[in-house]
Amino acid sequence: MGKIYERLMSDVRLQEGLKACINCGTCTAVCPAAEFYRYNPKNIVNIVQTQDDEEIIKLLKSDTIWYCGECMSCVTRCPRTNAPGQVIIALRTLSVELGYFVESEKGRQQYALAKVLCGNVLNYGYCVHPETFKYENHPEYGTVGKWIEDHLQDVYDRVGANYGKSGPGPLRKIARESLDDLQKIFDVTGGSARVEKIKDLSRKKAQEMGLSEEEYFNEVFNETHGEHLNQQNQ
Amino acid sequence: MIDFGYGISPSSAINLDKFDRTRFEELAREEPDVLKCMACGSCAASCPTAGHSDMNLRRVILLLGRGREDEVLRMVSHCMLCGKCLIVCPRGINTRHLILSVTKIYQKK
Amino acid sequence: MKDRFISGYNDFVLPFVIGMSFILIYLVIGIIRVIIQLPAADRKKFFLSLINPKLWVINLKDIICDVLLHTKIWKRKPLLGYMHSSIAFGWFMLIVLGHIETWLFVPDRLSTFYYPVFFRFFVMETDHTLKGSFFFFLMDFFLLVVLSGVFLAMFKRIRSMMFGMRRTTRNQIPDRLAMYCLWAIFPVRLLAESFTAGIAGGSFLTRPMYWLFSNFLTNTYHILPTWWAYSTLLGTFFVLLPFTRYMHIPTEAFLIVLRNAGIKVSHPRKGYSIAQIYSCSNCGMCIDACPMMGQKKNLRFATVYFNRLLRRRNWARCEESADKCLMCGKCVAVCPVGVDSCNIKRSLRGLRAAPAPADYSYFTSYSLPEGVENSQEKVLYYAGCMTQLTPVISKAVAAVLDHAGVDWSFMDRDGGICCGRPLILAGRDERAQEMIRRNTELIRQSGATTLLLSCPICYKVFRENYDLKGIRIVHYTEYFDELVRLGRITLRNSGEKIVYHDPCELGRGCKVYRQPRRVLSAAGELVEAEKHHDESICCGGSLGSLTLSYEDRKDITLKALDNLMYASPERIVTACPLCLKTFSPYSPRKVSDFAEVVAQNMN
Amino acid sequence: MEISNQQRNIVVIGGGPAGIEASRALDAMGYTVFLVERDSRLGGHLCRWDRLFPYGTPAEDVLSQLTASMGRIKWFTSTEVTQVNKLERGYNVILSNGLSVLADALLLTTGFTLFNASKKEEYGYGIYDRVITNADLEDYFSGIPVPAVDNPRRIGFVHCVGSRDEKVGNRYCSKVCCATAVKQACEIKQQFPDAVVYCFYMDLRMFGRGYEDMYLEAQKKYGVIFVRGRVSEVSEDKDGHLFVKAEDTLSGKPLRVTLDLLVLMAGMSHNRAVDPIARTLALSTMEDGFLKPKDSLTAAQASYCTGVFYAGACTGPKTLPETMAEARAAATSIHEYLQEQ
Amino acid sequence: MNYEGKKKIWSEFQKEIPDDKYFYARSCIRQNFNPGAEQAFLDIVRNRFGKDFYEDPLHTTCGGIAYHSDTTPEETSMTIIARQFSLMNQAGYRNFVVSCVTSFGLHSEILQTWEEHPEIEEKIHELLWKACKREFVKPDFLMHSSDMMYHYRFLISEQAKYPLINVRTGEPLKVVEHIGCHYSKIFPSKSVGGAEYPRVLAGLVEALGGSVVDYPERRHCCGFGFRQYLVKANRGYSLTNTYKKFESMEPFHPDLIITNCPGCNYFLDRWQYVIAETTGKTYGDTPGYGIPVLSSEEVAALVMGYDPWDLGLQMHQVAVEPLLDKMGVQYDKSSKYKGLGGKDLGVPVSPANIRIF
Repeated sequence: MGKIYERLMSDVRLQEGLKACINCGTCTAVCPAAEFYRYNPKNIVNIVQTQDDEEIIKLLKSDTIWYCGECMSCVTRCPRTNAPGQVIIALRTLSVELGYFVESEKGRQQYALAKVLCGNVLNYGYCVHPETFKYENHPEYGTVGKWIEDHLQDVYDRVGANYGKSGPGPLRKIARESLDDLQKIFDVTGGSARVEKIKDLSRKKAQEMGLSEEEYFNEVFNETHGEHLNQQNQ
Repeated sequence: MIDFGYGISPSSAINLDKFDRTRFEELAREEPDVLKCMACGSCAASCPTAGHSDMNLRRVILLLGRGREDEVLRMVSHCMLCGKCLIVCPRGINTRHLILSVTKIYQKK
Repeated sequence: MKDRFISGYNDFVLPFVIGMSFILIYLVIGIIRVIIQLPAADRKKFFLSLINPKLWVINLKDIICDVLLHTKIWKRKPLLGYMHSSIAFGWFMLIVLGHIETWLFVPDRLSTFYYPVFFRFFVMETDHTLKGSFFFFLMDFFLLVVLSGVFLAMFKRIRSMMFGMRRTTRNQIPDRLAMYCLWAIFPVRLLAESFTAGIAGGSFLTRPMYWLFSNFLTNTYHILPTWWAYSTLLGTFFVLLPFTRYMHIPTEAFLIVLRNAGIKVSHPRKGYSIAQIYSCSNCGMCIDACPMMGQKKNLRFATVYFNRLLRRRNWARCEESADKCLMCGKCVAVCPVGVDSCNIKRSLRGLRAAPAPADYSYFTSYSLPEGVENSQEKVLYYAGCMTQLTPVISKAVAAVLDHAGVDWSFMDRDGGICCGRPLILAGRDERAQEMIRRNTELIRQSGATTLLLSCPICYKVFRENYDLKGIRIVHYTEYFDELVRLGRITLRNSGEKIVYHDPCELGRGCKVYRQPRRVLSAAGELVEAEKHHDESICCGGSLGSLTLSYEDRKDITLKALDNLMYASPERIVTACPLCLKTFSPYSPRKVSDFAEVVAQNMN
Repeated sequence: MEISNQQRNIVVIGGGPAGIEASRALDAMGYTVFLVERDSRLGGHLCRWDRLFPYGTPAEDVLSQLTASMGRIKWFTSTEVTQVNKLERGYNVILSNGLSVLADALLLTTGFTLFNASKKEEYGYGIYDRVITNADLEDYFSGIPVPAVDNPRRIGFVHCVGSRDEKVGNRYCSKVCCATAVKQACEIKQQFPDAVVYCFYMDLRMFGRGYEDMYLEAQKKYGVIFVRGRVSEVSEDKDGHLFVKAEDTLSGKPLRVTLDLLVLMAGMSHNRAVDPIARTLALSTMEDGFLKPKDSLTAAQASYCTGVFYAGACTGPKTLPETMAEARAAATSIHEYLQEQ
Repeated sequence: MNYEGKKKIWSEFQKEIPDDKYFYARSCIRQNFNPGAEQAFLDIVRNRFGKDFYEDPLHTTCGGIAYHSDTTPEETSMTIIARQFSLMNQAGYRNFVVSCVTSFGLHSEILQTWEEHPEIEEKIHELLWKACKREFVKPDFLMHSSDMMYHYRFLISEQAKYPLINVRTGEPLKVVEHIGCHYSKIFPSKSVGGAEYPRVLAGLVEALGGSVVDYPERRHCCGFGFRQYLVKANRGYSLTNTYKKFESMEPFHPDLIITNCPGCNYFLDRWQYVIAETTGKTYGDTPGYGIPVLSSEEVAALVMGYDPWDLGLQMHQVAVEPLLDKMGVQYDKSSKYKGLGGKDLGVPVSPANIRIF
C-alpha cells in the first residue's frame, strides 16, 4: 500500500465511496461518459483498488479522471454501495493538490473553471452570472440567448427578476456583507488556497507552453487535441 | 448549419440489436469451438505478441460474439499462429483453426 | 525355334496393341504436361539432371530398388515385399526375356512390338537346344514367380492382416476392374502358353500343364481363344490404367527422376505433384501408419484417399483432409513410392488460404535482451514459443550449458518472435518470411556463431528456411551429444529404464535419431518403443493439424503413450517441448525432457 | 427408567425437502415425529419447480420419492405453529389445527423465501410485463400459462437478483441461481430454438459436479451467450420490448440490447415466517435474517437454544443435496441429543 | 407497463413534506435562465396558497457547481451551506427548500456526511465561526422546490385553469418527466418515489391531468456534467447525452418535457436548438418545432393561468406556442418579446431549422 493511496483513503468521499469493488459493471453500463469518452468508471475504481501508487499517479496525471460528469448515476446501481463518482471527486482533488492536473489536457481545464466559477461566486455570490455568461462563449445560448444578452435589463425586468438591485429576488445584487462572508469562508476552508494553487500551477504551465495567461485560458477552454472519444475502438 | 465548435459524438456502446449474427454463425459452423470460450484469458496471457501488439484472442472471441468485427481483423493480423494458446486453453479450443477461420470468414465483405 | 506364321500377325494382338498405344500416348502427353507445369527453375533442374551421369546411376539404382524390387516394402513387411516385387520384377523379367528370345531366335521380328509379348504363339519349337530350354525354364520360372505374387495379392484382399496390414484401401470400380484384369492376366497367360506348349515348347510349368490338358481337352481348339483372352486382358488393363491405382507402375520411375533432380512440391495439383499423386499405388500402407486412424471416423482422412481426392480435384474434401493432417510425416516415411504428401497438403493449405492481411510491423519492438549483443558469447540459445511454456527445458538447457562452461546467451529470454514454422505448416509461407527476416536480423546482430535450439519445430525451419550462412544451427540433442563426446560433460548412469520418443520434426523431419539415444544410454538404460525411429508415433499435439479437435488429439496421445510403454520404461523422455506438454497430462510414467535428464545426471 | 424413542416427540417445522427427509430419518429411528407444513402440500419450493439441475430430474419425481413412505410420521399441511413455549424440558408447540404437542426437540426446516424481485426496481419486475422471475419461468415449464412468454426471440437471464447485493441487504451468494439460470437457458432454447439467449452474470458459480458440463453444453450445444456484467437498468420501449443496459465488462464497453423476455434469477431470502418463533425462543439470527447455527463448521445443525435444531436453507442458501444431507445430519444430531437426556 | 407495480414502489419512497414555513434558496442557473420560474414558485406558494416562504437577500449560492467542477474543497461548500442554515436559523425557520437540484444533492450529501462523521460537522461549526462569527443548527427538513410542487399538486389542480389536456382531442398531454440526477440518484430515500420511478414530477403531471410517458432513456442524465458543459472543448459530451435522450423519446411523440432541475431545463431546451442547427432534426410533433421543456414551477404556473410571457417562457429557445395551443392557453402573441409596458425589444433571430414562435 502506497503513500498516495493512503492519502487518497484519508478522503472521506473515498472511504464512503469505495468498498471492495466486484467488477460487475453496473456503473459503466449507465455512465454517460463511458459511452463517449475513453472512460470506464469500473476501471478507475479498479486501479485505486490495486493500491499501487505508480498506477494511481498515472491516473492522476491522465485525462481519464476528468471525463466524469459527476452525475452520480453510478451511485444508485452499485450492489456494493460504492460511489465511483465520489472516487473521481477524491482523485481530482488529489490531482489538484499534487499539481498533477496540469499534466493532462483535460486537467488543465481546471484553470478556466476555477477562474470563472470561483470568480463568479466571490464577485456575484452565484456560480453563474449574466456578466460572465456570454453568448460569445456559449453559442448554444441560442438566438434567444443572444436577444436576452442584448436586452438584459429589460428582459429580466419583464419576468420579475431583481437584476442588479438590492433586496431579494433573482439576480439581485449580493450585499457586500455576504460577499465578504464568502471570501472569508473561501480563505478559512482552503477554497482560496485551492484556487490560487490552480492558478499558480497553470501560470507555470502556461509559461512552459509559451502561452500568455489569456492564450492559455483560450487554449484550455476551447481546444481539443488528444484523442478522447471512445468511438469503436479502445 | 452552424458550427458550434463541438458536435454529437458516436456511441461506443455495443448494441446487440444491430449485430447481424450471420457471419458469427458461419464461424461457429466452421469452428464450433468458438462457442466454448469461458474468457479465462490464458490465451492472451501466453501470447508471444502480448506487450508488442494488441492481439488478444480472448478479446477476439468476445468481440466477434458482440458484433465488433472491425477490431478483430486488425488484431488477428498480428497472429503468428504459434499455437501457444492452443496448448494453454483449458477448454481445448482449437485456437489456430479458429483464427484461420476468422480470417477466412470475416475477410470477405 | 522359328516363326510359325509368315505374317507374324494374328488378329488377337489387336486389343493389346490398342491398349498399349493408348497408354504410351497417354504417358507421353502426361509427362510433357508435368514438365510444362514445373516452375521454370525446377524445369531447368530436371533437364540438367538428365545430362548428369551420376544422377543416371542413382536413378537407375532407385528405379530397380523401388520400382522393381520394392526394397522399401521388403524391409518393413517381407511377405508384402515379396508380393509386390514378385509381380513387378517377375513381369519385368517376362518382358525382358520375351525380348531376348525374340532377339535371339527371330531377330527380324524385334521391331514388331507385340511379338515378344506373344512370342510363344508366333513361334514353334523345331529342335531342343540347351539355350531354348534355358529360356523356357526362365520364362516358366518368372511366370511362376508372378503367379505366386498374384495369388498372394488375391489372398491379401481376404486376409490383409497376414501381410502386416490392418487396413487396406477401399477400391474404386475401375481399380477393381483393373485388379481383376491383373489377377487374370497371368493365369490366362499360363493357360495360353500351356495350350501352345505342344507347338512352341515349354518348361516345368507349361509342359506338364499341356500334358494334363491334352488328356481331356483338345488343345488346338483352345489355343486361339486363350491368346485372345490374354491380349484382351492386357489391352483392357492398359486402357484402364490411367484411371486406377496401377498408374503408379509407369509413373513411379518418372517420379524418381524428378525427385532425384531435386525438385520440391510447389503446387498441390501441378507439375511435380501430379507425378506424385499418380505414383500413389493406393497400397494403403499410410492408413496404418497414420496416428489419426485410431478412430474410424478419421479413416477418410488417410493420405491414400487424399491423393485419390486430389486426382479427382475434389477441392472441398481435399481441403478438409489437408487441414486435418498432423504433418507428422509418417505416411511419407512408410510410403513405398515416397509420395511427399505432407508437402502437397501444405501447398494445398497455402493455395486455399484466405488472403489475410498480416501486420507484423510490431516485430521491431522485439529486441535482444540486454548484454547479448556486446558479449563475447558465441552460442545463442533460441528457446522458441513452446519452450516458453515449458521453462523446465530452458532451465535445464541453461544448467547444462553453464556446467559445460559454454559461452552462451539466451536470445528470447523475455519472449520472442515465433520461428515461422507453424505458419509454414499452415501453408502460409509468405507470412512466415517476415518472422524469418526479423529473427535473422536479431541472430546476425548477436554475433553468434552457433544457434542452439531446443524445439524441433524451430530446428526444422531454421535448417530449411533460414539463410544463416556461417552460423551453425544445432539442436540440443546434437549439441549435448557433442559435449558428452568432447568430455565437456560427463554423465552418470542412473540405471533408470528410459524410453526415448522421437519427435516428428526432429526424427522424420530432420533425421536426428542417433545423438539423443547415445546421450540417453549414458544416463540410463535406454529401451525402445514398439515403433521408433522413423516409425515413431506422433504425440498428437502437432501444430501440423489445423482442425483436429482436442478430443481426437487426446486419442492419439494415448496411442502414442501405449507405444512408448511397450518395454515398460520407468521414464519417457522426449526432446520436444510440445511432446512434453502433450504427453504429461496423460502419461502413466513421468515424462521428462532430454535436457532435464542430462542436467539431472551430470557429474 | 428408560424412555423409549417412541415416547419422544419431535416437532419438525417446515415440510419442504429438509423437513420431510429429517422426519423420515427420525421416524426410522423410532421417534414420534410431527411434521408441520403451512402450505396445502408437502414439498416446499420443490412444488413450484419443474426440473432440477444439473440432470433435469423432474422435481415431481424427487418429491414423490421423498413422500413415498411417510411411515408413522404425523404430518399436517395447511397448519401453522401458533405458539411455542419453552418448558423446563422440551417445548410446548401449539398448532393452528388446535393440536398441542409436548416436544422433546424442535427441528426448524423453514427454508427460504424467494427474493422479491420487485425490490430491484431498476429491473422493473411487476412494472414491465415482459420481466419475469425464475419461478415464473418454472411455472411456464410446468405448463402454467405465463403471458410474458409469448414466442420470445431474444431472451435474457439476469443472475444475482437479490444476491450479492448490499443495496437489498443480501451480501451472500444464493448458490443455486447460476446453475438454475444455465438450466433454464437451455430449457428455453429447447422450446424456442431460434431464440437468442443471453445470460448476464458476475461470476459463474458452477461449483457442483455436473454443473460445469451444463455450462459447456449451454455454450456449445445451445449457443447461449454469456455476458459478464450485471444488468444495470431495464426499461420499456414503445412496443413493450425491454431495453437492457449492462457493461460487457470483459470488453470494458457499455452494452445495450433489446429483449422480448427477461428472466430475473431471484435468489434466496430468509423466511420471515420463522421470525416470531426465533423471537420467542431467542434464537440468534444473522444480519441478513437467516438463523445462526451454533457453529457453522462443527455444529451446523445445532442452535444456541437447547433442543432446537436446524436443517436446510433456514440457516442460509443451500442446494438440494446439501439440504438433504443436512436433514439427515440434523436427525443424527437430535438423536444424539435425546440419547444424552 | 403495470401501473400498480409503480404505485407499490412509490409507496416505499415517501418522504414527509412539511406544509409550510420554509427558507428559500435560489439557484445559480435558474435565476439566470428562468428567473420567472422562481418568481412564479414564490408567488404561487405565498399568494395563491398563503404559505410562508422566506427569502433572505443575504443568502448566496451553495457553490455546488464550483464544487462539482472540482475547483473548491468540500469544506468550502459545507461552510457556505452552514452559513445559509445560519441565516435560516436567524430568520426563525426550520425547513429549507432549494430551487436547484445540484444544491439539493449537495445539501443532502453534506447532511448525510455530518451525520456519519460528526467530527466533520464540528469542524464546519468552527470554520463558520472563524469566517463569519456565525453559529448554525441544521434544518429539520430539506426540500427541493419540485417536492413542494408535488406536495401542493392538488391545491394546484384545484386552481387549474388550463389542465394538461389537449383541448382539441380531450386527451391528456403526453409528458416526459426528467429528474435531475442529483435529486434522487445519490439518496433515493430522500426523494419522492425513489431513483428508478421518481414520483415527484409524475405525481404532479397526473394531478394536473397529463399522462407520463416512460421511454428507455428516461433515467439518463441530461449531460450537463459540470466541467463537461462549462468548458467549451468538452461540450460535445453534454450535447450527445441530450441527443441520446431525444432519440429515445422520439417514438413516443411527447407534447412536453417537465424537469425539476434548472440545469436540465436549460440543456434539454438549448441542445434541441443545437441539434436542429447542426443536423436539421426537430423532435416536436409539429414540424419545425421542438418539444417545449418546462420546469415544474412553470408547468404549475401555466396550468394555474399565469401569463406565459410574465412567466418568462420567451426565455426558452424552443417555442412553447404549440403547447400553449394544445392546452388552450389564452396568450398574446405580440407581447412575447416585449419589455415592461410593451417596450419594443425587437425579436430574436429566427434559427434556420427550429422555430421560436
